[in-house]
Amino acid sequence: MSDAILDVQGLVGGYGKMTILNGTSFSVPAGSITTVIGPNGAGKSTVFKAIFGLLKLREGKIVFKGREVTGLSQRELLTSGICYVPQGRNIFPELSVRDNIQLGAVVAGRDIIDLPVRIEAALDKFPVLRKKATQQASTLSGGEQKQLEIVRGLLLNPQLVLIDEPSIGLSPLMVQQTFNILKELRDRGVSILMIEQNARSALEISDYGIVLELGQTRLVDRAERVLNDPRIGQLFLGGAMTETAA
Amino acid sequence: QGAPIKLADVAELSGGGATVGNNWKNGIDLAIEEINGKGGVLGRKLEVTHADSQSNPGVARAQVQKALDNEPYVLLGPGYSGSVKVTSPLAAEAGIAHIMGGEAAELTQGGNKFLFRTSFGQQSSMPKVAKYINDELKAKSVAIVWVNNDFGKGGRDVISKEFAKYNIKVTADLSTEAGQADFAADVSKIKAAAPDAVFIYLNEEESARILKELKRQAVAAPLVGETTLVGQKVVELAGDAANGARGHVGLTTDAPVDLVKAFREKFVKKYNYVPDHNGLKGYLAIYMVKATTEKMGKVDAKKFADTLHGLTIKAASEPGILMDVTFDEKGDIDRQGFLVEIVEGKQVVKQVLPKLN
Amino acid sequence: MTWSGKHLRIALGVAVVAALIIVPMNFNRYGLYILSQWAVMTIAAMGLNLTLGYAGQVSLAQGAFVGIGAYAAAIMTTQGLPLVAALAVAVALCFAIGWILGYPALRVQHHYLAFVTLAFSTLAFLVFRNEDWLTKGIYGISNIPRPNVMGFATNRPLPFYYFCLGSLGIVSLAMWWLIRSPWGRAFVALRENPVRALSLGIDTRRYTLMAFAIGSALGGVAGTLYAPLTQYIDPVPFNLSLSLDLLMMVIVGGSGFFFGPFLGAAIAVLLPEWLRFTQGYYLMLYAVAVMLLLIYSPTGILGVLNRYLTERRTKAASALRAVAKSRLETAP
Amino acid sequence: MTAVLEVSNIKKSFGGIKAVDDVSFDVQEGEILGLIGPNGCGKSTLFNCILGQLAPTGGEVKVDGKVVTGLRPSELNRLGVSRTFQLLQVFPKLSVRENLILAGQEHQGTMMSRLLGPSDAGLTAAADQMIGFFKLDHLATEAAGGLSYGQQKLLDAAMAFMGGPRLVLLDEPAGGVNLTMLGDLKERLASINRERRATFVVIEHNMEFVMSLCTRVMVMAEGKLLAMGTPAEIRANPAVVEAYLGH
Amino acid sequence: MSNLLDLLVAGLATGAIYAIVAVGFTLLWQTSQTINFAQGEFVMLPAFLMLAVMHVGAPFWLAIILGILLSLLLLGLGFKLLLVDPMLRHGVLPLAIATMALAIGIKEAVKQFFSAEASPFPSIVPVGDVSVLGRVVSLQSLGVLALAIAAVIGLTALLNRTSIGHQMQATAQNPTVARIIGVPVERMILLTFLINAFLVALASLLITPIYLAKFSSGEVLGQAAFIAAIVGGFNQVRGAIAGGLLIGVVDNLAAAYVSTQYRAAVPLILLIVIILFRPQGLLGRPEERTV
Ligand SMILES: Nc1ncnc2c1ncn2[C@@H]1O[C@H](COP(=O)(O)OP(=O)(O)OP(=O)(O)O)[C@@H](O)[C@H]1O
Ligand SMILES: Nc1ncnc2c1ncn2[C@@H]1O[C@H](COP(=O)(O)OP(=O)(O)OP(=O)(O)O)[C@@H](O)[C@H]1O
Ligand SMILES: [Mg+2]
Ligand SMILES: [Mg+2]
Repeated sequence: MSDAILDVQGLVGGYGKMTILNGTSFSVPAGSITTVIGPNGAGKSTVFKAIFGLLKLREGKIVFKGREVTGLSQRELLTSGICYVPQGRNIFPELSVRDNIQLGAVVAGRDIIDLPVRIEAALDKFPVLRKKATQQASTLSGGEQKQLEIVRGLLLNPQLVLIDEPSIGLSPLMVQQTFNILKELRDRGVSILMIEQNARSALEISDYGIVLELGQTRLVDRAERVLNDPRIGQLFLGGAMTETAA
Repeated sequence: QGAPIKLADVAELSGGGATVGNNWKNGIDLAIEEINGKGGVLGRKLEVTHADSQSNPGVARAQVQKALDNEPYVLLGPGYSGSVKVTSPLAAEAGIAHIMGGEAAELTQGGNKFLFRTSFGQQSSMPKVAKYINDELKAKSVAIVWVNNDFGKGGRDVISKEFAKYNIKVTADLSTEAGQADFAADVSKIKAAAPDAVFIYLNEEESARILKELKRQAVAAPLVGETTLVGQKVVELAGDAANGARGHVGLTTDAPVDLVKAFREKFVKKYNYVPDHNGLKGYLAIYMVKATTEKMGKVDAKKFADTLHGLTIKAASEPGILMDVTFDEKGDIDRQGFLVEIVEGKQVVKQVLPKLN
Repeated sequence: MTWSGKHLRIALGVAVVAALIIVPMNFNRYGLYILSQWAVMTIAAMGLNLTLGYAGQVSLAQGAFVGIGAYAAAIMTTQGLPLVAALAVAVALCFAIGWILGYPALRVQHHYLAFVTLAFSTLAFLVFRNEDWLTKGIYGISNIPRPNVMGFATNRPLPFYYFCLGSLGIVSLAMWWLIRSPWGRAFVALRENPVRALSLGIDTRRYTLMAFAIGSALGGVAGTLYAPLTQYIDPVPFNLSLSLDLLMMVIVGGSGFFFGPFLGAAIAVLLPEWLRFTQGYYLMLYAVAVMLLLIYSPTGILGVLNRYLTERRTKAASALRAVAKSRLETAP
Repeated sequence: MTAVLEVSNIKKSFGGIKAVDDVSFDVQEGEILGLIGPNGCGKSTLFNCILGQLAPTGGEVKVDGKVVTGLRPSELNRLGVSRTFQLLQVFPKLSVRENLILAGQEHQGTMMSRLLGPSDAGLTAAADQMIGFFKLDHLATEAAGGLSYGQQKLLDAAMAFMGGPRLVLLDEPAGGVNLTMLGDLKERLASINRERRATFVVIEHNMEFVMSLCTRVMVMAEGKLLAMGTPAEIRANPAVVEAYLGH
Repeated sequence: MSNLLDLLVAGLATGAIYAIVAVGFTLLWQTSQTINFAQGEFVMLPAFLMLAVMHVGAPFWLAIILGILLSLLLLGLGFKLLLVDPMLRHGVLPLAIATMALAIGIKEAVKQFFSAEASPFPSIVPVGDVSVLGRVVSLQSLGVLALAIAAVIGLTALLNRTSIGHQMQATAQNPTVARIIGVPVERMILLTFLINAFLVALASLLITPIYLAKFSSGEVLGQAAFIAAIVGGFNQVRGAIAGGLLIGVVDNLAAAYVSTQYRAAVPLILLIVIILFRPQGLLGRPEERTV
């Protein structure tokens, strides 16, 4: 196991008085894809929000590249190399598709000289978006909006990508495409922390798997071991899905 | 040295009538300061509470009720005729004299024995204006521009009847809004009607604006109005567009009377601006209280109204009243009036309309 | 809600009602007038709270409906007709006009709807002012009689206050029933997510119109009480600023909360009176107070309370989670 | 067998874009029809046109042989047609239980009886049963807006069943739902389908789900109908593999 | 005919005034979803600030500069920090109500600390008339119109063409997401309020010589701006110009050809028709798709 790029230690926090995270701890090895799985409402998205400073923590700390980043602003986190693609619908509905994408590079501002080139490259991977570049973002279909978010999120040169259920709403082809992009990123040394309910395909491309339940880490292991763990399969991966169908 | 004499004032301190109410209030405060400075009335100081009616009759009623619950000597205000109408029955019921600023004709025609004006009602000022338009200007047709509130509408209704008596035709009858800024459409209507004279009955600021617009559209007919058309305030705001405007003035700080001039100086010194006629009304209200009380020789709220009816107060003996004045049985006022014209930014008195008796 | 909590609430309710009945007995005329005004404004604000707070339809016309009710009462009772007849006419009229005013809401929302209702409000004011033959125009209608209720004259301030309070009581009960009924839930659905509501068989069109019509009718009820309260009406009090005041009452009290209008109206009617001792500064202070209140709790006074209650509920939910968690941990 | 839903020549364009381009198909009573296709091919738009949420540019929709084009979504719903949404659509400030009661109440009694009757329209028991099934018990009194993504998705699906519909159009019900829960969901759909002869049309990108649940699958591409057949046929169709499934 | 032209030009002059107040109004909406019911008072106040500075003996030019700075401080920074920040997250209405209270507060403060009287205000545009379409128009009106147009062009360019503008829009449409992608949300909102404060200060400078400095003059302006913004299309800055001019013209024509008594209602009713047929306003964008 290589050095951890992100270290999450004993997070406790939640919404209002409600505690969702009960001492969540794990670490993300540098240059890997790590996938978090768990039942609905386990607190997966909440962990991501906590890492990205969107949730006030009561306890615990977050260490990125050896430096504590707990409580930093989103802007600071972005400049230090973390990017975050949240779950759900996160676009600017009244702006055009292209403007939405360009906003992804706000932090870098004029530092990125090759921004147009990068946008073009991203649009090559998601050709639908190129076709609709001037359309208002709200008119995109659900899956197209998700693609837009992914492109926007990856526009900078992040060292760590937090990506929350990218496959929701994407067609199988696009899921493959997205996972390929993530693999490419990993191969370039970028670390990826991903949440997925589409757990089988996700774990297949992952190096590590984390199982989260009731706000606690239940298991951290190499991805294939998680995938093949019979109890995990029973509890979180729907058992043998195809068999129950008759 | 007895306990202070309590007066209660309810006025339009905020809302649409704020300018009216604040002038009234300042006039009152000035007079009280003067009187108390000289030892008060019958050796007792005057004390006033001001309450805000928010220019809303409902609130005025509540405030008057509150004021009356404290059993004041005399009730002062409000200035809006509508508010006076709601509140005067309360004062009458409590048997308290009620000195107010409203000018609507009907206020004193309901037989209320406790209500008193501080200025001419429209029923006495408008006939003078109509007479002037007929006799001096020999107009056969007029345009009327009025502000659509109880003040403007009241004046317009009275003068329309007067015009009818003289067989003067009203060729344009234009209602405008309080606070209106753009008079282009109104003036172009006046132009189209081509009247022999224009009667303007608006508040000071709107008067200034319409005068500017009349000048811009080069309306040549003589412009006639009331205090609110020819006051110093209008001249200040309208500049040379005010030249040539004429009007009847019952109560004005520009009156060629030394006492009035002195009042104006005192007021400007204290408040830093030239008051309109409402400032005078408030000031006079307090001196009415003083003169009446001194006439009675005691502070007697029950007898106050009776005493003021039919009373004549001479400026010679009570300088604060500024000009000789007589109150009739209805609570209406009789006093000298003026016909003035603005000439090169100055009010010039063309005619003095003497007191009737 | 626990057993004791429920009883506590009932006890509190009874205490407040008793206080509203007993305490004012030795109030002077002014105090009674202000309290009556509070009751009347609460009714009007309750109507707006239904339209805006529950159903989410912005309306800047509630003041106009109060005006329509007031004129109906003034015109009819000065002609010698009883106030109940005026009430019936006012409610019917406001309901019908409110229903019609609801139609634009089917096409436009938010600020556009605000504009349409604002325009209506202006128009109503101009009709009150300009149609002399009906409303006596700017001079207003005076000598409006106060009603006899079941043989009791309400000319004196105290009986009239009880009359207003009783009306408020009846309206509150009806409103409480309405809000708790499936209709109330449908109104909230309209506010929260009209698209989803529509796909669940909720006839958003009919409920929108209903929300407008019922809310406006309550404005009419308030108006029929307002006229005999002041005994004189002219158009000025029913201009746009009354609508804005009512809006302020709803928001400051807590929009979408049953008791919001009671508190909002109390703030709007009573607070300025309490501040009167500061003379010229009272409106300024009132404005500052309203701003501070909203800064402290943007969801209105009841929003604070609600926050507190939600916290208690989440504590209970946390407990449930903890149980689930311990079950999981002891599981084989 | 009778056709519950007949869609003929439905078209919908936005400006110049033909989002749905002349699509026709029938759904038989008791059938579970899958609807798949690449992102942006017009699936959701087709649903919206069928349900009256959007006015189609052309074409006709029949439910139980009766023309319903031009009806409003609420009217359709009361004919027994309900739906779920792709993007989260719940009533965020209402509790989970209230959400469900709301979903069923317009199917109980009349306007008047709903005003005068009990405040829950007699649905608390039914709502709690639904809550139990979707394993949302500990969330019953919580505001729906505070639920996690998957939980809201489940709530949305639960709402579609509260009125006892005959035909349900589900737009990506599985997105974000945990696999174990998804297995349950599938069983539930299958059992409702069996017991009440309710008919489903399901948009979904989860192939395991679609292929194991549906009796027939329809594929759209660029607004047009590309293929229709049994799951096995679709899986083997090269055009579908090319446009949608990938290798 | 010449009468009609007269009215048209007069309407445009008044409309330009409404437009200039409406511009800032739509800007606040577009970039922070703020409905500022105190916008009229915002235009009224700077003139008084300048008068106050002149009162202590400063020359006019210094008063202008100080007045603008004070506006930036009070109506920009102060407004944003004290009122908008705590409420922005809680939807449109609480903030709208708070601005209503603010309007009362400003009015009362001016009345209390300055005067309830109207006072004249010096004009920075030379007093004089020019002839437009054969009718006399004051240079002041032209100045107002010029500023309104300049403001709209400038703001539209800023919002649609620059990164800052996009960030402002992003902030308004979804502040949480904007934050996530690193938009300095606070700074964007502040910038918006500063721009608005600057605009109202300029507007005040140009309008007050026409409207006179008076505590209540914001009432008419604020309402007209609100209406102009809606008619023009709330989500487009350039809509404010169209809306403002239209209101000015329709108002004059209504007064001349329909009824002065119903003057205030005629344009509103006409505009309702526009709204019902074009719910997004004249130049507005249609609202986004909902499902
Ligand atoms: N905004 C919120 N307010 C209150 N509670 C919330 C909020 N968001 C989430 N929760 C609660 O926190 C818990 C964890 O939510 P979270 O979104 O982290 O789940 P998750 O693991 O991401 O689930 P999913 O797989 O469905 O996305 C849930 O039980 C949910 O009810
Ligand atoms: N209001 C609109 N204006 C313009 N184009 C629109 C509008 N609504 C939808 N579209 C376009 O119509 C097409 C179909 O969209 P739709 O949402 O039906 O796709 P979908 O098949 O459901 O895709 P997904 O699988 O991503 O949900 C898309 O290309 C979308 O951009
Ligand atoms: Mg999640
Ligand atoms: Mg879709």
